[in-house]
Amino acid sequence: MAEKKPIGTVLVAGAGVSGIKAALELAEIGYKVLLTDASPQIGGILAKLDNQFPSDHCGMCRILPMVGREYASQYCMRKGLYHENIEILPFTELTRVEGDVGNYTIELLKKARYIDTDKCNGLGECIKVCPVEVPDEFNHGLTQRKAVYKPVPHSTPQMLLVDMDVCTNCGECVKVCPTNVINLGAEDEAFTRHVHSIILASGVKLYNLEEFEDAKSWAVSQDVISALAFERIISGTGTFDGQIKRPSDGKPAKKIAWVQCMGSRNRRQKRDYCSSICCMFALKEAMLARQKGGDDVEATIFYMDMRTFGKDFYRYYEKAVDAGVKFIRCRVQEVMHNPDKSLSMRYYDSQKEEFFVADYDMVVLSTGQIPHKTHAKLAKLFHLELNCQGLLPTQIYDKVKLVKPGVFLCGSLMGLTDLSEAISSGIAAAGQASTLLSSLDVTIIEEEQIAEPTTKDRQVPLISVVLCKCSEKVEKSSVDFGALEMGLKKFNFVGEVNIIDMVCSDQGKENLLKLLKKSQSNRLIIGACHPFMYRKSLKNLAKKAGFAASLIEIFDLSSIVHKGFFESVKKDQTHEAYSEIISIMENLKLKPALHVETLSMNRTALVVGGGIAGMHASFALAQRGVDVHLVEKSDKLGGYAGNNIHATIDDLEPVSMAKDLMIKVLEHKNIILHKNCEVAATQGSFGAFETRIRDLENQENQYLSHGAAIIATGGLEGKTAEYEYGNSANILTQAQLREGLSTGKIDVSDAQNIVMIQCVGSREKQGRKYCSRICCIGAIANALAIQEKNPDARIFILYRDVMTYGFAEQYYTKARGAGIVFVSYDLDKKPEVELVDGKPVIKFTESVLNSEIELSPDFLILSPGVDPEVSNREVGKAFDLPVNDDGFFIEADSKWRPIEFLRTGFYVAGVAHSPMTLKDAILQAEAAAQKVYAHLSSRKIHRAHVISKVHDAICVRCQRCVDICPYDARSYDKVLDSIMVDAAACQACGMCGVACQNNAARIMGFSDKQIMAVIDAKLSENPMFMVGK
Amino acid sequence: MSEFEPKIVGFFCNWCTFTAADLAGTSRLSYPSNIKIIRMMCSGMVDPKYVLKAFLNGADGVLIGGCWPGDCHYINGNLKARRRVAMLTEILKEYGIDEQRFWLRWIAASEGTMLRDVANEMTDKLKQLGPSPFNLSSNRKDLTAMGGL
Amino acid sequence: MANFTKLSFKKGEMNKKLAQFFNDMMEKGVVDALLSPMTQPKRGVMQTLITDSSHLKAIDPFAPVVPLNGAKIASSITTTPSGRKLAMVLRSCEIRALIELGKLRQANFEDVLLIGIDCLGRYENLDFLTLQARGETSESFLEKGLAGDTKIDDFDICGACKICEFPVADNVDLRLCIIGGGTDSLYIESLTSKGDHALEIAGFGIGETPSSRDADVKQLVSARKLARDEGFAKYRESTHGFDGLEGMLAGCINCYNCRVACPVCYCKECVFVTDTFRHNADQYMGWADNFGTLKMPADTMFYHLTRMSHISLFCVGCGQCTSACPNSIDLMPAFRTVAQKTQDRFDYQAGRSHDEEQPLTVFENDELVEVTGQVK
Amino acid sequence: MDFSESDKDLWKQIYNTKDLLYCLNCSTCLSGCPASHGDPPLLVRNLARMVVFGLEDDLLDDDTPWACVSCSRCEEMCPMDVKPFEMILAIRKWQSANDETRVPPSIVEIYKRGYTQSVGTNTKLRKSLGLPELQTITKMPQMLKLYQQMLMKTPVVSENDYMFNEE
Repeated sequence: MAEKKPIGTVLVAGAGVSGIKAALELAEIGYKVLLTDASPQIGGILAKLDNQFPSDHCGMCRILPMVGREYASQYCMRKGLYHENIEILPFTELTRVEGDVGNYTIELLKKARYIDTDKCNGLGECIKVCPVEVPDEFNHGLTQRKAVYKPVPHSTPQMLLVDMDVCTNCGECVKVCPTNVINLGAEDEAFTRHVHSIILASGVKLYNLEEFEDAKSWAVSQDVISALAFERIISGTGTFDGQIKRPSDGKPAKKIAWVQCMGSRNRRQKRDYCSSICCMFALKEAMLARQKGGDDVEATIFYMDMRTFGKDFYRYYEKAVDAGVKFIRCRVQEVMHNPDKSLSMRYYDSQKEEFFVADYDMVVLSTGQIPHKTHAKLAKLFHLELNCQGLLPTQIYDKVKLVKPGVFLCGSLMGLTDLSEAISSGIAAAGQASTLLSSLDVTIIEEEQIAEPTTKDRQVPLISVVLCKCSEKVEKSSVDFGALEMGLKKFNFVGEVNIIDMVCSDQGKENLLKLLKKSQSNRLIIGACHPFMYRKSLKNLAKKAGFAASLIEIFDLSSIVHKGFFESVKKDQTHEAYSEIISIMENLKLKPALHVETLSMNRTALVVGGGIAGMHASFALAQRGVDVHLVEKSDKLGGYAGNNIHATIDDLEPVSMAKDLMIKVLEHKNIILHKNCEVAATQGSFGAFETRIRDLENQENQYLSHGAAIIATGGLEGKTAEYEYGNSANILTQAQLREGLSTGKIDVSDAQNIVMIQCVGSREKQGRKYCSRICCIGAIANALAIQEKNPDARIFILYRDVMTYGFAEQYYTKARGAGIVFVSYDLDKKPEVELVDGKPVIKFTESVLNSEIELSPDFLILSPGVDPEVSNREVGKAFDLPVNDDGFFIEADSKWRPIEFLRTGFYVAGVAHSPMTLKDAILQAEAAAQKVYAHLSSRKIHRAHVISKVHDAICVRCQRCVDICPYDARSYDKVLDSIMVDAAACQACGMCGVACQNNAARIMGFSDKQIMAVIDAKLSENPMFMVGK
Repeated sequence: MSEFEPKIVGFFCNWCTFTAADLAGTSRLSYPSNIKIIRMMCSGMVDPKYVLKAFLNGADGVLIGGCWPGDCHYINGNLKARRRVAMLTEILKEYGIDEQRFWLRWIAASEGTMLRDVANEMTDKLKQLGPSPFNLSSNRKDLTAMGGL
Repeated sequence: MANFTKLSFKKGEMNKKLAQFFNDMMEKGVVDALLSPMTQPKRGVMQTLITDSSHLKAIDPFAPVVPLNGAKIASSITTTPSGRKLAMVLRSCEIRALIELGKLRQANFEDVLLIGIDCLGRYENLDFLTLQARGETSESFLEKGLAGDTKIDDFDICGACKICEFPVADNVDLRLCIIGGGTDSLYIESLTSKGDHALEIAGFGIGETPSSRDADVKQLVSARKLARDEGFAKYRESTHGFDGLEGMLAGCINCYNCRVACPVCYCKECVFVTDTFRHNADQYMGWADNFGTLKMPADTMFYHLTRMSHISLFCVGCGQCTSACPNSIDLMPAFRTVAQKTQDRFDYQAGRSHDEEQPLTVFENDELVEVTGQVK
Repeated sequence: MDFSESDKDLWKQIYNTKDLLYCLNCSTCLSGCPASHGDPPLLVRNLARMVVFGLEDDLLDDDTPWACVSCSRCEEMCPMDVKPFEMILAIRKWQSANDETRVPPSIVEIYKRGYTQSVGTNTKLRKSLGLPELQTITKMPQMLKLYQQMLMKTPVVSENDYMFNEE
C-alpha cells in the first residue's frame, strides 16, 4: 500500500496584507499554511488604516476569495481572518531554518502573551485594574494603554496580552480574572515544524520621530505627528472618534500641513530612496481632512515631487487640486512652536521669489517606509548577504524569488510597495510556492466528503437547538439557560433543546456529535461564541449526524448576550438571546435545503498577448500542468519590450530575456500558440468559456475552450506631434535615442547641449491623463548613456515631477551626480520649441533661478509616455471586459483586486493594466497565473450555497437584474430566451433580488419569506413563551 | 406611565454596519436596545418590501446601515440602496411616515462610535416624535399591543 | 418644425375619412398592419389589430373609451418583433406607458409607426356602452369635448382624464389632431422623419397649419393642471396619513384587478400571488394575536404600498386602476400623488422621453447626498 | 540666461566636490537660513545652481555669500549632503581670489553695527517669549568706537577706509 503523501505546507512569515493574501491563495488551493507574525496581532499596518486611496475608505474584505467563497469566513478582514487551512500564529518569530528546497525544518518562537487567549472572554476586567499606563503604540502614543492590553482594539476575538516590559507584576489582573487565564509566569515557547516552502512577508517599518536622530528636531510639539498617527486621529476607532483635533489640547485642527519625504530621499542619512507611498498617503489624508473637517479646513502639502505614478494616481491628484488642497514645492527645514501652540513653517516661493511664514494647527510628517530591521535577521537565517539597498537578494527578473530557491518574498520586503503591489506580490509569491509544491511529492488537504442527507429537508421543520454554556464565561449568571430551554421547548417545531459546554473543544464536539446523532430533528441551531471560527467544523460535525449543511445556523450567542447591552439590566440578556433565537428559528423554518454543486472546470487557460507578461503567465501555468492557448495578434512573440528594449538601467535585458522565454514557450507541450490571431467573441461562464479567435491571414475562425483567461495585451511607445516632433531630424523620442545609441546610428560625441522633455502629452487634460511610470527612469538611463560617451555634453532634463519612486531614486541621484541638470516646468508654462534652419530652439524658464533660458540643443529628446495597445477596446468588447478612458483595462478593484476583472475567470497582467516596469509586469503575470491555477488546479471548485437563481416561469425578461448585477454574473441568453446565472461569479449580494419586483430573481436561502418572518419575529412584542403558548 | 420606547428595525450590511455594531459591542460602547438588528449581506439587498413590512408590523423607525460610497463590498450596492431609500421616503411621507423615521446611514466597519451615535440620535428623535402613525391608526388605536398587520 | 396635413370631412364621416387615410397607408405599403380602436360587431370599441385593409372602415380612433390601456396590447405585439411594419394608434397615457415598457424591454419601437391622437378624455367602460347605445358617436363626443363640456347627463369622463395634463400625445411619429381644428376637419401632424416619410409615400402633402391649435392646447393643459393641483390638494387633505390610506383601502379584497389593469405593472405574476405571500395559518393567528383582530384578506395595505414602490416611478396616471376596482376604490389619486413625489425626486417623468434612464437603474457616487446627510 | 558663455566646469574651480551636483533644489537650505532674512536675501540653493551652471559673472557680482552667518544649519539639514556652508565659504574664497580689491559689503555692516544682520528687529518676539532685551553694541557708543578702532587695524579695513568712514 502506498504511503500517504504529506500535505503541502507553506510557512508565510508576516501577516500583513501581502502575507495574508499569499496565505489565502495557498489555502484556496488546499495547501496548509502557517501564518506567523512577530507582532501580537495580524493585519500589519493595515489594521491601523481605516481609509485607503482611492475610495478613501476600507475595502480589505475584497481580498477574500470570490469563488467558493464559503471556505473562508465572509467577515470583516480588519477584525479577523478565518480559513480552515490557515493556522494563524501571532507573536511568533521564525528563529531557525534548516533544510533545502521543498523540505525545510523551521523553528518558531512563540512569545508568551501571559494570557490564554483561547479561554479569555475578552471583557477586559484585568485592563480595568492594571495600574500601569504607557503610550499606546496602536494610536501612536496619542492615547495610553495598560500593561495588559488589546494590541488592536477592534479585533475579533479579543487577543489580549501582557507587556512584560512594563508590567509591575502586582498581580491585580490575576485576581480579578473571571476565567483564570492569566499566568504572569508564562514563558516563550519554541517549537519546530516541517514545511515545504517559505514565503517571507515581514513587511514594512515606518520612519518615526522617536527613533531617528534627524527627525527629533521636528518633534517640537505634540501637534507634529506622523502620517500614521494622523490616520489614527481620523479613524472612527481612533483617538477623537474620527474628528480632526490636535493632540495637544483637543481643539479642532483647521490648518494642517503635510511635510513630504520625511526620512526618505536623504543621501546624507544614507536613505537615498523614495518611500513610494507617501505622496498618495498625504493626498488621501489631505482629502480626508477636508472631507471630514469641512471646507474651512486648510490642507497644504509641502513636497518636492508629487509622485503620482500609479494607475489613476494622477487623476486622484487632480481631484485633490480641484478639492482645494494646496501644494507648495519646498522642502521645509523646520517647524517652530509658537507661544499660542500654533506651528510655523517658513518656505520659499521660487516663482514669487519671496519667503512666506505660514501658521498651522497641526503638522503631519509623511514618514516614509524604511526597509524593515528584520531584513538583516532574515538574511542571516538563510545565510545571505543583504544587497546594497539593504534588501534581501532576489532573482533578477523575479522580485518575489529569493536567490535561494524554494524561498519567496512579497510585500515591502521586496522593496517599497504600495497596497496593490503588496497584494499582487502576495499572489505571485503564493504562485511561486504552489509551482514548487506542485513539483513535489505532496498532496493537498482533501475536503472532508460528508454526504449531504437528502431526505430531511422534505420533512416538516423540526429544530434542534444547542446552546453552548461557554458563553457563561461572559458573565456567570447573565443568561438563564434554564429559562431559555423551557421557553424554547414550548414550540412544537422545536425538537429538543440541549445546553452543552465548550463546544469548541474536542470533548465538547464529541458530546455534541453524540447528542445530534440521537436527534430526530431536521434543522439545527447552535449558539456559541465566534461562529466565524467554528462554522465550518461545527457544520461538518452536524453533517455527520445527518443534518443538511444549509439547514444549520450557527450564531454568536456570546456577543448577543453582552453586545451593546453592558449598561442594561441583566434579565434583558436572557430576553435578547431568546428573541434572537426565535428570529433565527423563524428564518430556519422557512429555509430550503441548498445543495452545493461542483463546477465543471475546463482545465485550460487562455492567454491573450504574447509579450513578456503573456509568455511568462503561459509558461508559469504550463509548468504546473495547465494547458494554455496563447493568442498573439502579430506574427512574433515578445511584445514591445521583448523586441525593442535591449537593456534597462537596472541591468535587465528584455530582448534576450524574451528570447529565452520564447524558446521555453514554444517548446512546452502544454502551450499551443496561435500567432496572427485575434480574439473575436466569447461565451459561457467561469470554468467553461468558449472563445472564437480569428486568423488574420486567412480569416478562419477557431473555437477555443477554456476555464479562465489572462489578458496581457501590452502597450506601445506613445505618439506625439508636440514640440515640432517629426519636423526635424534632431528631435527624437527616448526610444529612438535608445535605439540610436545602441546601434551607433546616433552620434552624440560632438553634442554640446541635449535637452530632454518629460511628460510629453502625459498627465494633462488633453492628453494621456496618467503617468507612464517608466519615462523618467528611461530618460535618466539615456542621459547617463550619453554622458558616458560624451562627458562634456550638457544634458538638461525638463520635468514636472521626477517619478523615480522606490530605489529608482538612486538613479536620479546618480544622474545629478553625473552633472545632468534637472529643471522643473509647470503645465501652464511648458517649454517652447521652434525650428530655426531645421534645428530646434527651445525656450524655458529655469525654475530655481526663475530666469528664461534659450538654447539650441543638438538634440531634443521627447518622452511621450506609454500608450495602451490599440486593440484593447476590441478585446474588451469580445470578452465583455471594461476599458478605461485611457484605453487600459479596468481591474475589479485598484487596491484589493488589482489583477482580477469583475468578470469571474478573467485576469489582467502587464501593461494591459497600466504602464509599468518589466519586473512589475512579470510579477503581475505570475500573480495572474496563480489566480488561474488556483481555479483550474485539481481541487474541486464548488459554487457557493447561497447564490441567486431565476424562477423562469414568472420571469418577464426585463433584464433589470442583468443590468444591475455588479459581477456580470447574470446574462440574457437570446437563444434560450432566458436569464442565465453564472453560479461561480454570483456573490449573492442580492441586487438582482431587489431589482426584480416579483422575485423571479431570488437568492437561495435569503428569500423574502424568510426575511419577512424575521422582521415579524423581531417586532413581536410578546414572545410566545411569555404568554405560555 | 413609562417612557415610550420606540422600536427600530435596523437592516445592517454584513460588511460595514453589522461589523460596526459588533465593534460597538466589543468596544463597550453602549447603544440603546431599541434597535432590532437584521443582518443583510448588503444595504442594496434591502427590498422596499422589508421596510414597508417593518413599518406595517409596528416599527416606529427603520434604519438601513451601509458602507460609504465607494466602499461597498459588492461594488455599488449602497448606491442602489440610496436611490431606493429616496424613492421610498417619498411614498412613506405621503402617508404620514416622516423622513425622520426612515434613515439610511453610512457606517463603516471601524465606525463603532458612529453607530452608537446614530442609534442614540435616532432613538431620541423617535421618542420625540412618538409612535409611528401606522401604530396609531384608527383600526389599532384602541388596542394596546402593537404588532403585525 | 411641424408638418400638418388637413383632412376635411363631412359630418358623420370622420371615421370614414380616417379609414381612407389608413387605407392609403396600407395600400402604399407604408405599414403592413394597424393597431387601432375599432367598433366591435355587437357593441363597444376595442383595440384591434388589422392586417387586411378592407376591414378598416370600422375603425374609431377617437372613441372616448379605453377598456384596457393600449400599452399592454402594444407590448404584446412588439416585444418580439414580427418583422412587419406596424402602425399603432394610441393616446398619450398609452404611449407614455409604452415608453416605460420599452425601457423595461417589454416593447420594441423598431418597426413601429407610432400614431398619437388628441384625447379629451375617456368615459368609464360601462358608461361608454350606455352612451353608445344612445347613439353618441366619436364626432358627437368630440364636439362636446372641444366645446369644453364632456358631461352628458350623469356621465362624464373619468377622474383621471379630468386632471390629465397630456391631452396631446408626444414622442409619436404622427399625430391625429382635433384640437385647433374644427368639427369638420382634423389635422395629421408629422413629428419625425419616419412620419414625414410615411405621409410622403401615402401621398399626403404638407398643408396648412391649424391656426389656433397651440393656444387651444395650452389653454386646455393649463386648465387640466389647475384641476390636477386642486384634485391633489383635495385628495391629500381627505386621505391624509396612514389613517386616510387605511380608510380608503378598507374595502380592498385583494382581487389584484388594479395591477392587471395597470399598464406599467409588467410582471408576469405579481409577487403578492406568489408563494412569498402564501402564509401559514399560524402566521395569520400570530398577527391576529398581536392586535386581537386582523382584517382579512391580509396584506392589502402592504400590497398597495409595495405597488407604489414598484411602479410609482413609471405611473402615467391613466386611471385604469380606479376603473378596474370592483369596489370603487379610487386608487388613481393615491398613485398619482405618490408618483408626483417620487418622479419629482429624481427629476423624472414617466414616458417623457425614450432616453431618460429609469431612476432605479443608474447610480452615481456623489448624488442624493441629502439622503444620509453625511459627508465624510 | 545665456549658456553659450557659461563654463560647465566652473564648479571644479569654485568648489571641487561632486557633493554639490547632488543638489536637488529642494530648498531645505533656504527655509531655515537666518541670512535669508537679509536684503537681498542669501539664497543658498540659488548659489548652488549658479555654480553648477557656471554663471561666472553673476557669481562674481553676488554679495550674498558674505551675508552667511556661519550657523551651519544648511549643512546639518541638507538631505543631499551638498555641504552648502562649505560651498558658501568656497564661493567667498573664489570671489576674493578673482578680485583682490573686493570688499564684501557685510564687512561694512560689521564695522558699523557689529553684526551682518539687523538683529534688533526681533525685539517683539524676544519679549513675547520672555527673553531679555538684546544688548547690541550700537547701544554702547564707547564700546563701538573701540571695536571700530580694532577693526581698523585689519588690512582689509584700513586699506579701504574710505568705505568705512562715511561721516
